[in-house]
Amino acid sequence: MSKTNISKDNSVANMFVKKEISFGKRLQKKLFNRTNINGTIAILGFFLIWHLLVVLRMPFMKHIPTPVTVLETFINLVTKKVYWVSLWFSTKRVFYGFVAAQVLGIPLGLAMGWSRKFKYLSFPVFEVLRPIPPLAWVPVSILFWPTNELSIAFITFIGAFFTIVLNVLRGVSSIDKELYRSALSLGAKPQHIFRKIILPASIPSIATGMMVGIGITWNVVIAAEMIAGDKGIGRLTWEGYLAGDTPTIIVGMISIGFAGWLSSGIVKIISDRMMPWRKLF
Amino acid sequence: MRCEKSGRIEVSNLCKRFHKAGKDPLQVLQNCTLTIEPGKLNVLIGPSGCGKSTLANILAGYDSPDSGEITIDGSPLKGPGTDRLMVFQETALWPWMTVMENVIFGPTVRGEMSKKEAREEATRILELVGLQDFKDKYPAQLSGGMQRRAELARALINRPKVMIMDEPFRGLDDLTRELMQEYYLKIFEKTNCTTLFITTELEEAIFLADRILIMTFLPGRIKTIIDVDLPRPRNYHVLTSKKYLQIKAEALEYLIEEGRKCFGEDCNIANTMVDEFRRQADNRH
Amino acid sequence: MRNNGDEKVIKENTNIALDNSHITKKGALSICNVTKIYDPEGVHVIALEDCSLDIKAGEFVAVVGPSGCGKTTLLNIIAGFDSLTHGEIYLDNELLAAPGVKPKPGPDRVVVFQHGALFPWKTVLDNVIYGPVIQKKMSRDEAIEIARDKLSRLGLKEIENVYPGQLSSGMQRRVEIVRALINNPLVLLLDEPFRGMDSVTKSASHEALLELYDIFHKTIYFITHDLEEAIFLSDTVVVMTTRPGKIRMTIKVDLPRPRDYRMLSTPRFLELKETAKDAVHEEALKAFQRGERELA
Amino acid sequence: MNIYFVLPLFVILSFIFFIFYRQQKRLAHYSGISTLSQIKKTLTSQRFWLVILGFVLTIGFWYAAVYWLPFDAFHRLPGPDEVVIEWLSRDPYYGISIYTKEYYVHILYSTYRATVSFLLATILGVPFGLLMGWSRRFYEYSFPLVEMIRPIPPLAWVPLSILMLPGVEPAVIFVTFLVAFFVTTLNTLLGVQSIDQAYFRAALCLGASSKEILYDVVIPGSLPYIFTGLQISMGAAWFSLVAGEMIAAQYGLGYLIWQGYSLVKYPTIIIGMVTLGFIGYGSSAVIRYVGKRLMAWREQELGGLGVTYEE
Repeated sequence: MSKTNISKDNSVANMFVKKEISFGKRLQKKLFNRTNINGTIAILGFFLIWHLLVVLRMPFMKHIPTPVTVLETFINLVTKKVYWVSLWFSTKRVFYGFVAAQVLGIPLGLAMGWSRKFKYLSFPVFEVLRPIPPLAWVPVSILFWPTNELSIAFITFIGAFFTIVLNVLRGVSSIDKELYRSALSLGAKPQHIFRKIILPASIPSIATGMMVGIGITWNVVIAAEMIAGDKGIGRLTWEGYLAGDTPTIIVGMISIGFAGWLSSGIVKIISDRMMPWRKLF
Repeated sequence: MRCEKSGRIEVSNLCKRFHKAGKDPLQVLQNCTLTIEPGKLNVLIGPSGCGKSTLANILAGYDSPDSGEITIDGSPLKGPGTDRLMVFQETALWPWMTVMENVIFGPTVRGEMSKKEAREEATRILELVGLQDFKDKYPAQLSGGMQRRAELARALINRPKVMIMDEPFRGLDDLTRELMQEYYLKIFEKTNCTTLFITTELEEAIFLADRILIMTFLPGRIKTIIDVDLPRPRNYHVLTSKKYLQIKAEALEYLIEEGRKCFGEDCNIANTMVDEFRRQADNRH
Repeated sequence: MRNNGDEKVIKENTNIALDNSHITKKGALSICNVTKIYDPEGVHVIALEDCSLDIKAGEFVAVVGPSGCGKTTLLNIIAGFDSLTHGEIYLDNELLAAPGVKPKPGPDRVVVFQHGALFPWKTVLDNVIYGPVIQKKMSRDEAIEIARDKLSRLGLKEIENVYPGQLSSGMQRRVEIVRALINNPLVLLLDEPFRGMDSVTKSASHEALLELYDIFHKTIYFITHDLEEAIFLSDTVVVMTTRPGKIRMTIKVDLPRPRDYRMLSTPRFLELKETAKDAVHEEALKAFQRGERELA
Repeated sequence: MNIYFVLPLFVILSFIFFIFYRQQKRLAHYSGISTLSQIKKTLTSQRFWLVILGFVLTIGFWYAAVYWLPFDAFHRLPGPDEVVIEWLSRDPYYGISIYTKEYYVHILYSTYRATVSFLLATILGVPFGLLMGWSRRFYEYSFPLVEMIRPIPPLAWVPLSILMLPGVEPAVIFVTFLVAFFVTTLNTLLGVQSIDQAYFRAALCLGASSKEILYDVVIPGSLPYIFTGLQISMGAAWFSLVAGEMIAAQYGLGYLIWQGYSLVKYPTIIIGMVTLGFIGYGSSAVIRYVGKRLMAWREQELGGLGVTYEE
């Protein structure tokens, strides 16, 4: 049989062999690992191909400017006030619509999840209205609301509202029964169960609803501005199209993308702050 | 920290049927009669899916039986209450509350204790279960064994008459499970709280129990009761004692008989397998 | 092989007997001073340190140890999912694994996984015939015929075109073992297959595994946390220390075969259990205090 | 109340009753009672009447707001009765009803565009997602690119795509395709990543080569996520199709709605919106049905599959 080697040294310290490596080395390892390098190569490659396609006058590309011109337009556009004003208008609209959707949507979702009767009453109607694309509401919203600002904010509201209600409802109904059963047998009254169990348990689903909602609102605000707006980054892009000034269109697109990415980041930070117990996972 | 010596639960011919979507209704419990001795560790064992958890849910008040009466210390049972608290199979700690907040939830929500009093009481209970330096951790940061002990502390602080434990050590690996069993025994021998402990592991049942109730397969009812008079306080050396082996052999006979029924078609598989191989083995030599 | 009636059955047996006898010669595994270090420059976690073990052909070896003691790492190295840092592993005196040499996973070393790995989207029959058909050893019909025969032998005939999702865990494990054995592997690697099962299903699965072992007599490397299960099933029990995993103790189990559950209460069995109990218990305590997590 | 008005109403009501009856029959089968008694049980159940009450309240509020309540904002909107009459009338005042050819032309255009862009997104998106999930190197090159382009709202592409692509039709289809493509790709990628590693190792053990693993493990394993992705991508396709049509197209429901506004044909707006709602719901129901058919091994409900990308 094999030689039995009883381990001689039993000291627990030696068992736990794990070298501490310097912070710099770990950071360096994290930054320059293979994925990041290939990623940057791909992005640089993309811009290079774009440049070549335009320079060589490929089909489809006759109106498209080279990345260099786009950069130039961006630099001088950034200095102009109109750029920041329109960006500010779009953000304002997104902010109002999004916050209104959360303020109305979260309680409605919680109410639907909490009381079965209210769910039977309101969920079917909600399900009928949900498939209607938010932008189909533009004409009705223009008719309904007095000012243009309000009607566009309403469209962004519709965009985020259906998502947050659905996510909260799904979150509340998927809390496993043991969590509120154990509260029940500890003598918790309904209002305790709602405040201390249902609400905190549905925070993760609220976070998901907000993340998805913010993405949709930016999408919707751009289109609404193009169709019916007067100020805003979407309008700026559309006027760039009307004037045939393509670099402005691309600058508009990139700044919308950047604004969308930034607001998702902000929403992510807020939702992580709401769930301290999740972060340490 | 001793629970009152009460907590005698009498259950007489309990029946329960489940209607599952897509399948025909299932008779889970059929005139199941048992008494839970106060101050004792009653262990309920039976093959998986024989209605043990259903019985536990009914005793804890989360589910109502189709027929049959249940009384606790004489008075009929109605709805969940702090006199019967349950520790679940998957941990039911609220993930968004720290261990301390979980434990003080019961007394503070019922208004019996102020926050300060509850904290003191909770610290003492957490010392009993060995989690004193994990007070402000979230459940997700604890290992399986620690989560079970935290849940136990959350129940014990309310001084329940009866503790119902539904296979609490099931998810743990065997070695942590053995250590948790010893740990739980120490806590039981200190609090001496009437307990109904549900398990599928025979060794665990004998090691912990004062009384073992063996349940039949579907429809579930109590088949036999075996009294375990191993000395207290127990440690794992008792696992190789003569008395232990006797009880194990006796219980194994009942369990294997129920197990065969539980398998249904599996059972005749086991039989056909055995004679099939014997035939093969003979003609090979 | 095409004829039917009794004659086929007898021919079938001799065929099984035939390839069985010439198989038992193979499947000897020798593990020499194997060491495994995860992410050497980085966190440098030593999973296995200088493990040596000789498994004879057709021997049933059970490896017991606390979580994170490297028993699964060793299995992954043998099966070819992982590489080793020092030492060598020989399969029938051919080099299987060494620092530079990483073995390719193959049908000669089949693994049965802890939570089962039957393809949920294939029926039981498709799962079982997947191995031979993919390796192009048999045509689909031949494989179906053999699979049906093996499944019917184990009484699993009527669940042939059932999806694994609908089977109990005991049944799933048995189908998975049949799926492994149909490839006539040299070594069968079992990673805690009966963990989490209630004691009744577990004892039935033990019976099934022992009966299969008595017939096919493959070399088996069996991982478990449960010392009693290890002694009851195996010829040799290897106890491993907590991380970094070393072989702490090896026990020969000389209980007669074929074994049945009544042996659990014989004095010889208790004696064997007593010798290993303290070692396993001590290692478990050390791992438990450190909150050891499964590594591999 | 001539025959032309009553007949379609009757057809719609009988269709609703048919679905209700089929659902009751299935429910009855489960609880082992006769269909008739099951229907009686449902009709007397509080839940049924609450649902009816929900719809009655909504339409009632709409009607009251437009005709009686003092909010002048509502007065500009058409009432429910006006819309229904317009929708079912033989020669509709504003030119659009179920009897006019133009109504179906718009529906056909929209459905054609949605289906083309959805199919394109599926044919390109699914393999792209599988490849990203399957080969590490491809993932490293393509994922950063996708993440760079994805935040740009698809509707911002409308002006650029009109310039780049000849004519309006390809522009609208391109924008719709873009939305659906990103959703499908990312959900397929999620599907591949969700497959338990044990299945890959089991296949390796049984001697499968990497190509066989792609067919036998990767595709079937990620199918549930792919179908969730397809459902969402269909919703997203309709979402951006409407905007594209409003901005650039001459035909289609989006154009119909916008034209309804600019030519002050208000009931047509509502008709267009409701039609969009029904077709949108119908198309995702079709995908759900195909999904269930294809994946016989999954009894559980398709929905609720953890994190999904919803655009």
